Order: sequence, then C-alpha cells, then structure tokens
Amino acid sequence: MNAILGTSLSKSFQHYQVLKEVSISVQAGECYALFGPNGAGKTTLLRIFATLHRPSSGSFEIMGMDGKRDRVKVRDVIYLIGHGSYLYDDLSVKENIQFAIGIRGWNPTEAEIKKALDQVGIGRFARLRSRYLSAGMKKRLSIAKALLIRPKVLFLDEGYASLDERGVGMMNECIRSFTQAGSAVLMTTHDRGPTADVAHRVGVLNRSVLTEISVKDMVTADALF
Amino acid sequence: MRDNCEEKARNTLESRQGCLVKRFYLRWMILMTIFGSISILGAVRYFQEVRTISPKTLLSIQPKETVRLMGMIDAGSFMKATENEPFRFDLSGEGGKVAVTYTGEDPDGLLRELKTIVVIGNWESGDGEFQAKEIALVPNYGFITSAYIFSLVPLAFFLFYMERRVALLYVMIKDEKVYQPETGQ
Amino acid sequence: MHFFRVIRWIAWKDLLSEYRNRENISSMFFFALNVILIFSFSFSLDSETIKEIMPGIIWVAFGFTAIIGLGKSFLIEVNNDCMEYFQTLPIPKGAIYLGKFLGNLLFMLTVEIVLFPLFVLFFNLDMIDQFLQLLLISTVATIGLSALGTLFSALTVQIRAREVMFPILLLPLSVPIFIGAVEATRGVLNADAFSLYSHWIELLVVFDVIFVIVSFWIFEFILDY
Amino acid sequence: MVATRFIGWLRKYEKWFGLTATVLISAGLYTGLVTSSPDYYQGEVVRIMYVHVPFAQTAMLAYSTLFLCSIWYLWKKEAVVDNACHAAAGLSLFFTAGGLITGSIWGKPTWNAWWVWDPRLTSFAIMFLTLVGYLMLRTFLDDKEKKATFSAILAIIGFVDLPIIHFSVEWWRSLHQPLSVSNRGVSIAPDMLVPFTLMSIGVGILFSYMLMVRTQMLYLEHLLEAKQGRLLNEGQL
Repeated sequence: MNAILGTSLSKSFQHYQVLKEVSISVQAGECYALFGPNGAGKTTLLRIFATLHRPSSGSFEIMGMDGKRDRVKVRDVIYLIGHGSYLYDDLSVKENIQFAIGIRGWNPTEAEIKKALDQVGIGRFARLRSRYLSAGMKKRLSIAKALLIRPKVLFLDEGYASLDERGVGMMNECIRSFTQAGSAVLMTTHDRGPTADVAHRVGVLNRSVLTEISVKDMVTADALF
Repeated sequence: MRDNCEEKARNTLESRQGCLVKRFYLRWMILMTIFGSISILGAVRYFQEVRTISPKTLLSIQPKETVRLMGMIDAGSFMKATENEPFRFDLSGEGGKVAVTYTGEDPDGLLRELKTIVVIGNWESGDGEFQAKEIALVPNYGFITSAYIFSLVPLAFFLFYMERRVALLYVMIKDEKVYQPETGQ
Repeated sequence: MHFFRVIRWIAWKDLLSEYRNRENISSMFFFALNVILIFSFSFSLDSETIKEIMPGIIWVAFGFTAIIGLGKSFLIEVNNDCMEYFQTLPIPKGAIYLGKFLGNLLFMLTVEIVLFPLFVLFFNLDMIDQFLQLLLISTVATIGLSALGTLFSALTVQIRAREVMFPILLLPLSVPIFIGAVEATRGVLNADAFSLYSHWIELLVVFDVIFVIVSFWIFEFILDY
Repeated sequence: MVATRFIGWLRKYEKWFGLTATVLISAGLYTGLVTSSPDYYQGEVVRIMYVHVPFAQTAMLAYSTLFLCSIWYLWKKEAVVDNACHAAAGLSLFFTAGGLITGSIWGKPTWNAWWVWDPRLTSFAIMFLTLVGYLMLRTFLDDKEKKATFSAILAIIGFVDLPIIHFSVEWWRSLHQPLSVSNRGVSIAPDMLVPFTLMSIGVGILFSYMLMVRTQMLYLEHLLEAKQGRLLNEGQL
C-alpha cells in the first residue's frame, strides 16, 4: 500500500519555481531518504506532504486520502519533525509535551511521558523550562513527541541535524521502531552513514529530477550532489 | 489591419511592440478628440450662458436681461420690517454697491450679514434697485466645472497605462512562449 | 468535547506562559502609564476640560495598549514555529482562535482594571461609584477590540513589517469600538442615567457578536491557506 | 486550465465593454456639460456630481466585487481569482480616491468646508484606508497562497465592517453636530437625470472593462514572473 504518493507536484514561490513535476511514492513500513543539494526543494516537498504548503499543481495522497480535499483526515495520521521545535519557552518540557499531545485530544499519563522522555534521554530535564534546552535536546524532545503520537506517516526534515552520535543512534532506533510498526518515514538528510542503517530506499532530488539509487550506491558514490 | 501590421514586423520584439504602441496611440487619439471636443463645447456654453457678475460690472453695463450677481451683504444694511415685506439689503463687491430687494422665503437661512451670496434677477435702472427672483447657494466657481474634466484625466491615464501594459505583455508572452502555463500558475 | 478542550489548552498555555514571564502584561501596563503621563502634559487640565477629553484619553491609552499587547500575542506562536504545528493538527482551527482570544481578553481586562485607579489618581476623577458601569463598558469594548486584534495579530505576525501593519489594519476597522466606548464612558463620567448611554453598549455588543463570529469562521483560512 | 479559458474569455469580450463604456460616458459628458441646465440651487457646481456620484457608486461596486471575489477565492483557491481580487482592489482604491477628491471639491462651495465627518465620508475614508492596508499587506507577503488568502480575509473583514462604521458614525454625529450640514444636496430635475444615469451606468461598465484589463495584466505579469523563475531555476538568468 502506498503511504505517500505524490504525482507531478510543482511549487513556485513568487518568481522562483522550486519543484517541477516531481513524482514520488513511499510504501507503508518503508523509510525513504531524500538527498539533494541545498535549494533543491526537498523541504518544500516534505512540507507539501505535511499539508503546510499547497502544491501549485499536481496531486498527492497520504494513506490513500487525497491531500488537497481531505486535509483534516490526512493531518490525523502525519507528524512532521521540522526545523522548528514547536516549543513554548516558558513551559517546562513536560508541560510542552502535555500541551502538544493534549491539543490532539489525548492526555498521556505521567508514566507514559516519563517513559518517552527516558527513551530519548532527556528524562532528567522534565521540569526544566524549554527556554534552556539546547538544539539537540529540542530535537530529542520532538522525537519523544513522535513516539507518543505514533503517527502513520512521519516526516523528518534534516533528521540528524544538531544531534550528537548517541542522538543519531537513538533517532535510527526510533525510525526503525516506526517502520517495523508499519508506519512510513520520509526524511531529508545529508548524512550518508546513519541514513544507510535505516533507509530502505534512497532518492536524489536535483533540479526537480528525482533519481532513485540503491542504498549501497548511495554509500559508495563519489559525490551525490 | 492587425495581421498586416504583425506580418510586417514579425522579426523583432521591439518592432512588434512599436507596432502595437502605434495602434494604441491611434485609438487613444480618437478618444481624446471626442472628449476634448466635448469639453471645449462645455467651456463655450459656460462662457456664453452663465455669467456671475459683480455689482461694479452691473453698474457699468446696465444689463436688461436676467443676470446672476455675486457680492457680500453689507453689515447694517440688512432689514425686513414685517412678514410680508421683501428683504432689503446692500450687496457690494469690487468697489460697487447695489441695493437689492428680494421677495420670497429665506432658504436655509442663507441671508446673513457679511455673507457672500449669489442673487438672480433683473436690474431696474429706473428705481436703482436689483429685483432678485432667486437666491443661489453658491457662486459658479469655474474651477468646479473644470474639476469635472480634470477628474477624468487621471482615469484616462490609468486606463491608458494599463491597456498598453497588457498589450506589451501579450507580445512578450507570445515571444517567450509561456502562454500555456502550468494550470494553477 | 474536543473543541472546548482545544480552547482550554490554548488559553491554559497562554496564561501559564504569561504568569511565568509577565512580559506582555507588564509592557502593556507601563506603556499605558507613559501614555497617561504624556497626555497629562499635553493638555492643560482644569476640571471642566477633563470631563470633555477624559473619555478620549482613556480610550486612546487603551487603544495603544491593545496595539502593544495584541500585536505581540502571536509572537509566542511563531518564535518556535508553533503556528506550523497548529496547521498540521487535525483540530478545528476556530478553537485555536477562541483560545487565543480568551487569553488576550483576560490580559487586556487585567491591564484596564489596574489602570482605572491610576486615572482616578492622576486626573482627580470621581468615578469610583460607577465602577461597575465602567467595567461593563470596558469589557464589552475590549471583547470587540481583542476579537479584531487577535485576528489581525495572527494575520500580520507572519509577514514582514508586522509592527507597522498591525495598527494600520486594526485601527481603521476598530473605529466603531472607539466611538461606542468613548461615548459610553463620557456618559459614565457625566454621571448620566444608564439609559442615556446604554444604546452605545448595545452597539458594542452587536459589534462583538458580529466580529467574534466572522473572525471565528475566517481564522480557519489563516492557518490553512 | 480554468485560468487560460477565463483569460481567453476576458480577452474576447472586453472590447464590447470598452465600447459601451465609451459611448455612454461621452453621451453622459455631452449632456452633462453642454445641454443640461445648471441647478437652481447650486448653479454650475452641481455638474461635479455627474462625476462624483458615479465614482462613489463605482467604488462601492468595486469593493463589493472585491468582497465576492475574495469569498470565491477562499472557496475555490483559484489563482486567477486572486488576480481578479488584486485588480478589483486597485480599481476600488482608485475610484475611492477619486470619489473623495471630487466630493471634497463639491463640499467646499456647498458646505463651506473641504471635509466634514459625515457618515458617508467617514465610511469612504475608512474604506480608502482599508484598501491601502490591503495593497500594503500584499506587498509584504511572499508566498502566493498566503498572500491571496490573507488579503482575502482582510477584504472580507473590511467589507463586513463598513456598514457598522457607517451606522455608528451616524449615531455619533446625530449626537454631536446636529444640522450643521444641509443635507439638501441634489434635487434631481429631469434634464439632470439623463446625464446622471448615463454617467452612472457608463462608469460602472467602464469599471468592468478596467477590471477585465487589469486582471489580464496581473495574470500575465505573474506568468512572466513564473517564466523568469524557471529560467532562474535552470541557470539561464
């Protein structure tokens, strides 16, 4: 089953056409890694799937639901870990999680929150205001939220950015747990090493052309972009 | 005409634009001629028919026909003894002074001392009085009438610029072959 | 009801953040204090003229306070891209609006209630007897002001030059609120009978109802363009 | 392809609108300036009303068009509708400014003031400010969808607000300035009615024509921009 299906998606911002007729499909239980030079439109593609941008033309489906018409239903199954941390500086880590999950209509118990925070290694900071968190810790917090929400489709924008080595390992563990549970993961990345551990398929997006290469080629290729 | 013109100037973008601009100037010149002649006609009528004169001019030309007279009501000259008697006041302007009688109602309290008004009526040189039949709210400011025409000028400029731009854009679009765009652009 | 839970979560988050840093309320309060100070020097105030211009002074001060406070109310949402998070949520967007609106209303009312005694103090007014009427007027007017202000804050916070655009959009459209509020306040300060100025309060109520409904409906599009 | 068809339709029919507007306006100008007699009360001054009233009516028509187009945009999210919104806003601003200026010129001899806080004038001034805000908002936004949606929202809110403003200023004025302004504006004589009607309908149709032209202009400009963007993308520019 196609978890993500994009058909000839185009997107332009004012003068600049970022994407032109890009098609992509990701199966459920699969991790798809997107490589590409800066400004190739990887993030834009991700944000279109996350219903943050409307495509200028083309259509897409998430879990078989039309991305333009059934936006509310689509939003029920997706989660995006993007550049923003989605945190409120003056709330503590725990309160932030309570708010982010609670607003979706589900109140996790203290124990569940504790477990998720421990899993990403920031259980000690549960009572700290998120103003004082470092970028890596904020990223881990986002992963903890994803673990609690357990979306059917997870989008990772620069998944490994600002994470330390242990954090990268933890991220991979998380991705693997998602794919094993049948969720689809679409990520943009620049780190070949850690990506090779989890990615099932790899695509290179360059000048609106998406070329798929095998994971092995990805590791050994001289220069991807 | 269009095809002919475009065939002649198929070669360069500039000449095709020039061709379009020429057609525009033609159309707009016709329009301008129409509106220009209408405004000239209006101006001619204005200067023929409507004259608002000052008391000094009135005394010097001694007109027989109905005229419009503009001046300021002198202080202390305004009187109306009883209900049925006419209003009497002196109207002065440009150094002349004329006595005015007006029978009728005072519309909206227009008649006040030291106020500039316009009276319409006949000059009776026999008894030396101006018999006013009507009182007008305002004088015929010429600038108001010209404002009529001048308010249309920016409209014409606006439209002219817009039409010219569209025509040039169509040429450019054709040149760049982007007329069939992506659906939602 | 999920709808009311969302409202509650948003308002809870706003109030908690505000309680922790007191950024918004204190800046609003001291700004209004400065406005009062400037006004007291700009007019020669004897007891007759005070009655004439006082309603205007009060509502100009509150209006500026609203610009400072409401303009910043969505800043907390864009700082860490929380607007993006809201956009990708499967929740009714109008509920987010109502939550923010509720929070803003409470902040504005708090500031106004604190300011009224200061007006009494600085301008030697005797309006203590009619405090209830004043409270009613300022509540009704503030509802309208924060209904419009919350909407325009959400609209302008995502664009360049937001500090300029917010008052430019808000002030012309809130003219009826200022007219109604100033006239009703004048009635109070003249110690008129309530029935003499109650029609202004009715006007304000009509305005509130229209604007809360329209903003509630239209807010959907701000988050989901 | 909706956009292309729509633009083609505009291009096909615009000249009829332009022609009708030209005929009506020149007839209106001729009757208004040359053949009709001056008003009993206001004399020649009344002639500015033949321009002022159609301008004001058309400004309202333009704002209503903007309002309807904005709702249409929010409903269908069609990019060419946004171009029509943008065009209607620019034209509405133009006619509002024209109406305010000619009204001011008329007000000086009639009311002896360039400006009074009359409900109608106030609503128009606020409409003017809203439209300026609308166009400013558009320049400050980059994302096309965001720009279209946000400005549509502003247009709708502003349109809903206008009756309330009119009503509240009316109340406010009846309290503060009773009868300082004579409302005896235009007493319409039969030979004044002809130029009046001609100009009203003529300027209204002229507005439709201008809207068609301007929508095309904005649409084509966006097409060219997209083209340039594509060249930029391919490294040719």
